[in-house]
Amino acid sequence: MATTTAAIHAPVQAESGLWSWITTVDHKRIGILYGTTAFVFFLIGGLEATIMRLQLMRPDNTLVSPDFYNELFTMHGTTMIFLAVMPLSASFFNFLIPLMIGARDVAFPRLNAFSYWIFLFGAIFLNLSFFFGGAPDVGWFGYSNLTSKQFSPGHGVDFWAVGLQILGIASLAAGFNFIVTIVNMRAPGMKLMRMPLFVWMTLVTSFLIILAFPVITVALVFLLFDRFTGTNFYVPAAGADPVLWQHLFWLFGHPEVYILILPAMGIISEVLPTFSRKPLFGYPVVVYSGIFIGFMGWGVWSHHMFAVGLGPLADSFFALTTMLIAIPTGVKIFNWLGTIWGGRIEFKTAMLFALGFIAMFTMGGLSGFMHASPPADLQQTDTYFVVAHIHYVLYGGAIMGIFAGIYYWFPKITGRKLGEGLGQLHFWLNFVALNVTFFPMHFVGLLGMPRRIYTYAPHMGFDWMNLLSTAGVFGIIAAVLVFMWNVSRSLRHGEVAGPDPWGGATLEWAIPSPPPAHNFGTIPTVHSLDPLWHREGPELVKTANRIGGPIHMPPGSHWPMASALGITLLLSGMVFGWWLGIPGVLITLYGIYSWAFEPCT
Amino acid sequence: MRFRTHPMMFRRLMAALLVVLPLAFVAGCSMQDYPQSSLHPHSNYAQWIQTLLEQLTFWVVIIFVVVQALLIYAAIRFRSRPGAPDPKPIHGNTALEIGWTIAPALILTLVAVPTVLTIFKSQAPPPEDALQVRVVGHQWWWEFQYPDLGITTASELHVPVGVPVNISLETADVIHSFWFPAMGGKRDVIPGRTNRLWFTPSDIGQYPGQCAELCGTSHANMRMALMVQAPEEFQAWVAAQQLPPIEPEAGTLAAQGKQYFTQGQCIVCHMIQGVSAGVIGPNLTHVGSRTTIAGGIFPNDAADLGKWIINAPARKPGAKMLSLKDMAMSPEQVPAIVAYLQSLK
Amino acid sequence: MAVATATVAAHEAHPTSTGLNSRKMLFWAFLGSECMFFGSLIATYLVYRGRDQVGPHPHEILNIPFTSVSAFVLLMSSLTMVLALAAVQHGNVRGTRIWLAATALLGMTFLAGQCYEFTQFYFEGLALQTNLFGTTFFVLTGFHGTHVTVGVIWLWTLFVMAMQGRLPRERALDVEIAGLYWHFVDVVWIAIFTLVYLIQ
Amino acid sequence: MAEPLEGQARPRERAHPGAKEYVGIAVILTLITAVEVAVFYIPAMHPVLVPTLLTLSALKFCLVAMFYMHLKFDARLFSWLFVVPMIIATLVIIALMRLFGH
Ligand code: HEA
Ligand code: HEA
Ligand code: HEC
Ligand code: CUA
Ligand SMILES: [Cu+2]
Repeated sequence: MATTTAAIHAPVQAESGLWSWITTVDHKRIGILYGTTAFVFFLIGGLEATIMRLQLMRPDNTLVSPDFYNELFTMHGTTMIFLAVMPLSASFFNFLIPLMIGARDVAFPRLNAFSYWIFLFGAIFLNLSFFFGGAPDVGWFGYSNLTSKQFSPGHGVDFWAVGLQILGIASLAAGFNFIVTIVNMRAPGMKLMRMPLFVWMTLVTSFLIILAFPVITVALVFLLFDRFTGTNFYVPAAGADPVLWQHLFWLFGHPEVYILILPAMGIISEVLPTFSRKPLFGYPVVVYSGIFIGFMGWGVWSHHMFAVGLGPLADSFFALTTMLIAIPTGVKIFNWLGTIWGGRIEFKTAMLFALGFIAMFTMGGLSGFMHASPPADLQQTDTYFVVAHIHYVLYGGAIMGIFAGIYYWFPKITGRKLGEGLGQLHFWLNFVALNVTFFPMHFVGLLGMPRRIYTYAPHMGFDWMNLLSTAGVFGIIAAVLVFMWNVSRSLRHGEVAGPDPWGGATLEWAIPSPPPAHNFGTIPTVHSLDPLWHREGPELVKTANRIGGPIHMPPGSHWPMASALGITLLLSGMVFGWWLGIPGVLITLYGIYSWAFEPCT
Repeated sequence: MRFRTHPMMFRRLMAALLVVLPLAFVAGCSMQDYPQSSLHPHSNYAQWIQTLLEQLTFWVVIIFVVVQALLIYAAIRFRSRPGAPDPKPIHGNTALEIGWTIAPALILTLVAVPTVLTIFKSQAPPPEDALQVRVVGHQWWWEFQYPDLGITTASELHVPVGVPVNISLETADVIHSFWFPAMGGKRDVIPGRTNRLWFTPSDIGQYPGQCAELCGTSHANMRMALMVQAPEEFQAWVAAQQLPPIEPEAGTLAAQGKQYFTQGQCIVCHMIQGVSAGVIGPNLTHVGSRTTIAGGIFPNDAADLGKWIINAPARKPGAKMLSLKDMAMSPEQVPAIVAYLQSLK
Repeated sequence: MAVATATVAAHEAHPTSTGLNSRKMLFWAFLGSECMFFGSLIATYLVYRGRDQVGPHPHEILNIPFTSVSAFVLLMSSLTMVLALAAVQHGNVRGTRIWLAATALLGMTFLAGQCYEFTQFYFEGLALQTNLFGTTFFVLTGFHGTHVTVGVIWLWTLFVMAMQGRLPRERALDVEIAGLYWHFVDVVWIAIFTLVYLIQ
Repeated sequence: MAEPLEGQARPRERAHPGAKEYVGIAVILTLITAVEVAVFYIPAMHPVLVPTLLTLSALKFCLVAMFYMHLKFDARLFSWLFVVPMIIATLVIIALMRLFGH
């Protein structure tokens, strides 16, 4: 391998054109790819939700067939979790982590590109099921033995299991990459306890990813073996216990919900200080509670299984561990309140979403706390009360946090601000509509409406509350449309932002918007948690923008994309036919070897 | 387009959420309007849960109000005003941190203790004198057996008031979940396992219930009813169920129906004591005594029974009963079969 | 994940915040992740132990002497692996080649043993579908075998590089990381051998 | 590509042991394996079979991880990256076995 590297002299000119996007290894571009793709899937997941709500608008409705309804909520849950919220978070990781820690890129840029492509292919594969004999219809946690060949003879479950495996590869690759990036690529002086909170939450999330995904991988491998080779992992007749699936799934599933929320918590921990003009209150405590939540998340999984009948001892154990998580989460909430307390709060859209997050997430967290008490949960589980809980934490929490992040960092990404007026409209529409949609679900659940039913009888008293929920969705749609309009308008006509439109404290605000390909002209040295708010600030900005010497950036590569394609073909052969495996294997091997031996500096 | 955000909007909204909605809700809330409500306990078990839920709700509402109040207060009080000085960069406060760790921990204890007590109380072994019921979940209907009484029925569970009922739960296919909200929490029905649940109904009445775990196409149509009866009434019901099926008088439409029934394929799946021995579908020995059929989704009248027999899967998606056409029977036979089934009181 | 490790990151040449090599760090994180992977497989095996409805049962079929030998072979391949690493670190080209080949060959011996074991079991009436023991046993040990296979391919790749003179002392890390993988696979077998074979 | 020399790249790592130590460890590992198999065949040991085997194999595990994988000599961070998941995995295995009544 050549020892002389062609030193590219900065500023590096960004290339353009489709091929440059396919071969890009620039974390910022990959972040944008992640974000736009995930947003499309958010719309698809929302469309599925809208159809469900229309079906539930009134009793005995016949808009969709029961089987299609089952496909809708399965794909809605799977899409929102794996194809919308996780990749939206990944988009923030990608765009921001190197900027926030003062790096030129992530530790493994091509692995990063690989993550994106395999996510994209996996997502497309999963959704192809709609056109090839029916989407999965067993719920997003696909309890066995309903998923067995006997009870789900079609290909839906195969699409689901293989699709999740492919997506798992993407998440794992990203998880490893961000762990190493954060631990190893920090600018000089950026000690762990000087990392922005978002970086910390990314680190915790990445650890959760690399430890939780192997478990579901194994659970899905069992399922695929059962379905394709006739093994007995979940076959009761052979003495197996289908509850094993539940344990393995929730062993993954509960850490997964923290994978969904911690990034959003990280985002608002950046937004709140900026718009309160005050540093984050109790930074170390917020960091530790985040770590503690991540760790505790491993000891609570059976709270999803209280109805299984695990016995009073196990129920009590998991109830107590679950309740315990309320403490570190509460600590975060109170520290956020401490942050705005005594501040000078500017109600920019990003800040509204961050405040809305606190309000709505608390709501969702408290209904979660009610679930944590097994006797109470036995009335609530598998009813709309759970649906209310998950949407307050996921929509009111994760999605609102992500919107806060979009408004906050849009100027950094595009160089222009999002329109503030439309933003405020977006927020209020969204805030009201989400409560109209999801608040009644608490009651309709307590009043006895189970989840995952495509219809209900007229005399049950569920009618008007369901109608209200359905009406609320149109508010959400309106809000999302306002947002989309805002984005498309602001991309062209938005106010030019400059490097630091909000007076942020962290490194990404030291450099131009959008940042140059190499991010920092010279990697600055950091002396504090919020460097731009300190006396070092102006000096640091100067350093960050001064080109100190030759900069070399890794060249683009199409091998990550090729490898991702190969792996997807290989695995999708399980559904489409073994012959697909042949090009799959060939492309994969060729891609990986070419990638491994490709000179990259 | 510019929108001025007034903090008042926020406050009013929260006030509306907090007070108006729940109040409106409680006002209009009664068992009649919400027959499947989990907030109207009619058994000891449901009552224990209700008590616990009230404590939980109490604390949760307090925490909710405190957090939202602090949030709204801070948002208003500390909004940026022209000329306001730069805020002091406070980095934290140890006393506060300890305080807001301990306060939730205390509340947590106050909730955890009754939680654990209720877990053990409600999962204790049932009283000796309990009525034994064996429940079997099927895609998509419930089978009820009284092993000590020799009764098998479907979709409607009869129990006497004030007597503990000990239910053992099994499934013939996939996981279901057994749930009568008025009687208490649900319990999953899992292949290869026998689950248990017991409660003592405290009030006479009819309570709807429903399968609560996704179990395939007609999960939504897997309903059932609990008939809590006065002891005499229950005894009468038992006595009637224990009788052999009524033999239709020769020459009647019902007798004709019986002939169709036994000559057709119905007997492959359905049991009528002394007549047929199928076990795939519900036991029809006393089907005429039920108020509903097919997982409680249709009234048990001649019209619905007829439509059901003609094409069950068309009436209930996925139903694992053949349509008349697939059984090579003709619609002309239906009125007779219906008459026969209705005669099986 | 071999992909990741074979990748030479653009920034590797730069000093890192911890002074630790990024690839090696990624690899340790990967092994952490693998712990959860094999942990789930082993948990399943243990949870299902003794629940079979039909035979054959473990004690009727497991061949302890045979597997002791193959476990020993794998253990020794760990020794040859570190010797290969020591060789490459000292710039000992011949040693590198010899020990890499030895490790790969020992690995292949282990795999051959596993193939033999599997076919033997099959003829004695234990297939993947026979009972829970067959199901969990074959999938657990099969996944371990797959890992060994990947390791063998990796080792031969390094061997070819060594033969071509493309594995100088400066690339000792490539061997070290392959070694980490190899030892991990060995360590997993230590656990499997004890939990599956010896503690029946 | 110029990889920094070993020593420079890893300021916090002590030098790895050499071939002699490696062979020494291998001898110990062999002995432990022999003892394990022996224990398995000695009927008198059966009451303590499980704890003995678990201890011995844990010992082997540690020896390989510490010496062959150099955890004893490399940076602490690597040990954490490996040991914490190990612990979680072990706890999960134990918890699942308890939950399934073993
Ligand atoms: C973003 C995702 C997310 C988050 C963060 C949470 C957070 C929590 N969840 Fe939730 N949960 C889900 C997503 C999430 N959940 C999903 C998707 C499901 C359903 C899956 C399915 O079935 O499809 C689910 C289901 C679920 C169940 C199972 C319900 C059932 O099916 O029967 C339970 C039971 O215990 C539970 C509990 C909790 C608890 C205790 C928390 C805690 O972490 C919350 C902690 C927060 C607070 C409590 C509020 C703030 C705290 C204070 C202000 C301090 C003071 C408070 C107290 C002392 C109480 N959740
Ligand atoms: C992050 C996760 C997430 C998010 C954001 C949402 C968002 C929404 N969810 Fe989702 N939901 C889940 C995760 C999520 N959900 C999960 C995990 C389940 C359980 C699944 C299961 O049981 O297996 C579930 C289940 C679930 C149910 C229960 C189904 C059932 O049990 O029968 C319902 C019912 O109302 C529902 C509704 C909604 C609605 C109305 C939204 C809305 O907020 C959606 C808002 C978005 C839009 C409406 C899109 C906006 C724009 C347009 C549509 C414009 C169109 C334009 C173009 C296409 C160009 N969800
Ligand atoms: C292939 C099996 C099968 C055959 C043949 C069959 N049934 Fe059924 N039957 C079922 C099943 C299964 C159900 C329960 C369906 C459900 O509720 O989902 C059922 C339900 C019923 C019910 C409702 C019972 C209740 O209490 O809910 C009636 C009445 C009935 N069948 C009558 C008949 C008659 C009459 C025939 C013959 C003409 C017949 N069945 C043939 C399987 C069968
Ligand atoms: Cu049975 Cu749902
Ligand atoms: Cu959970």
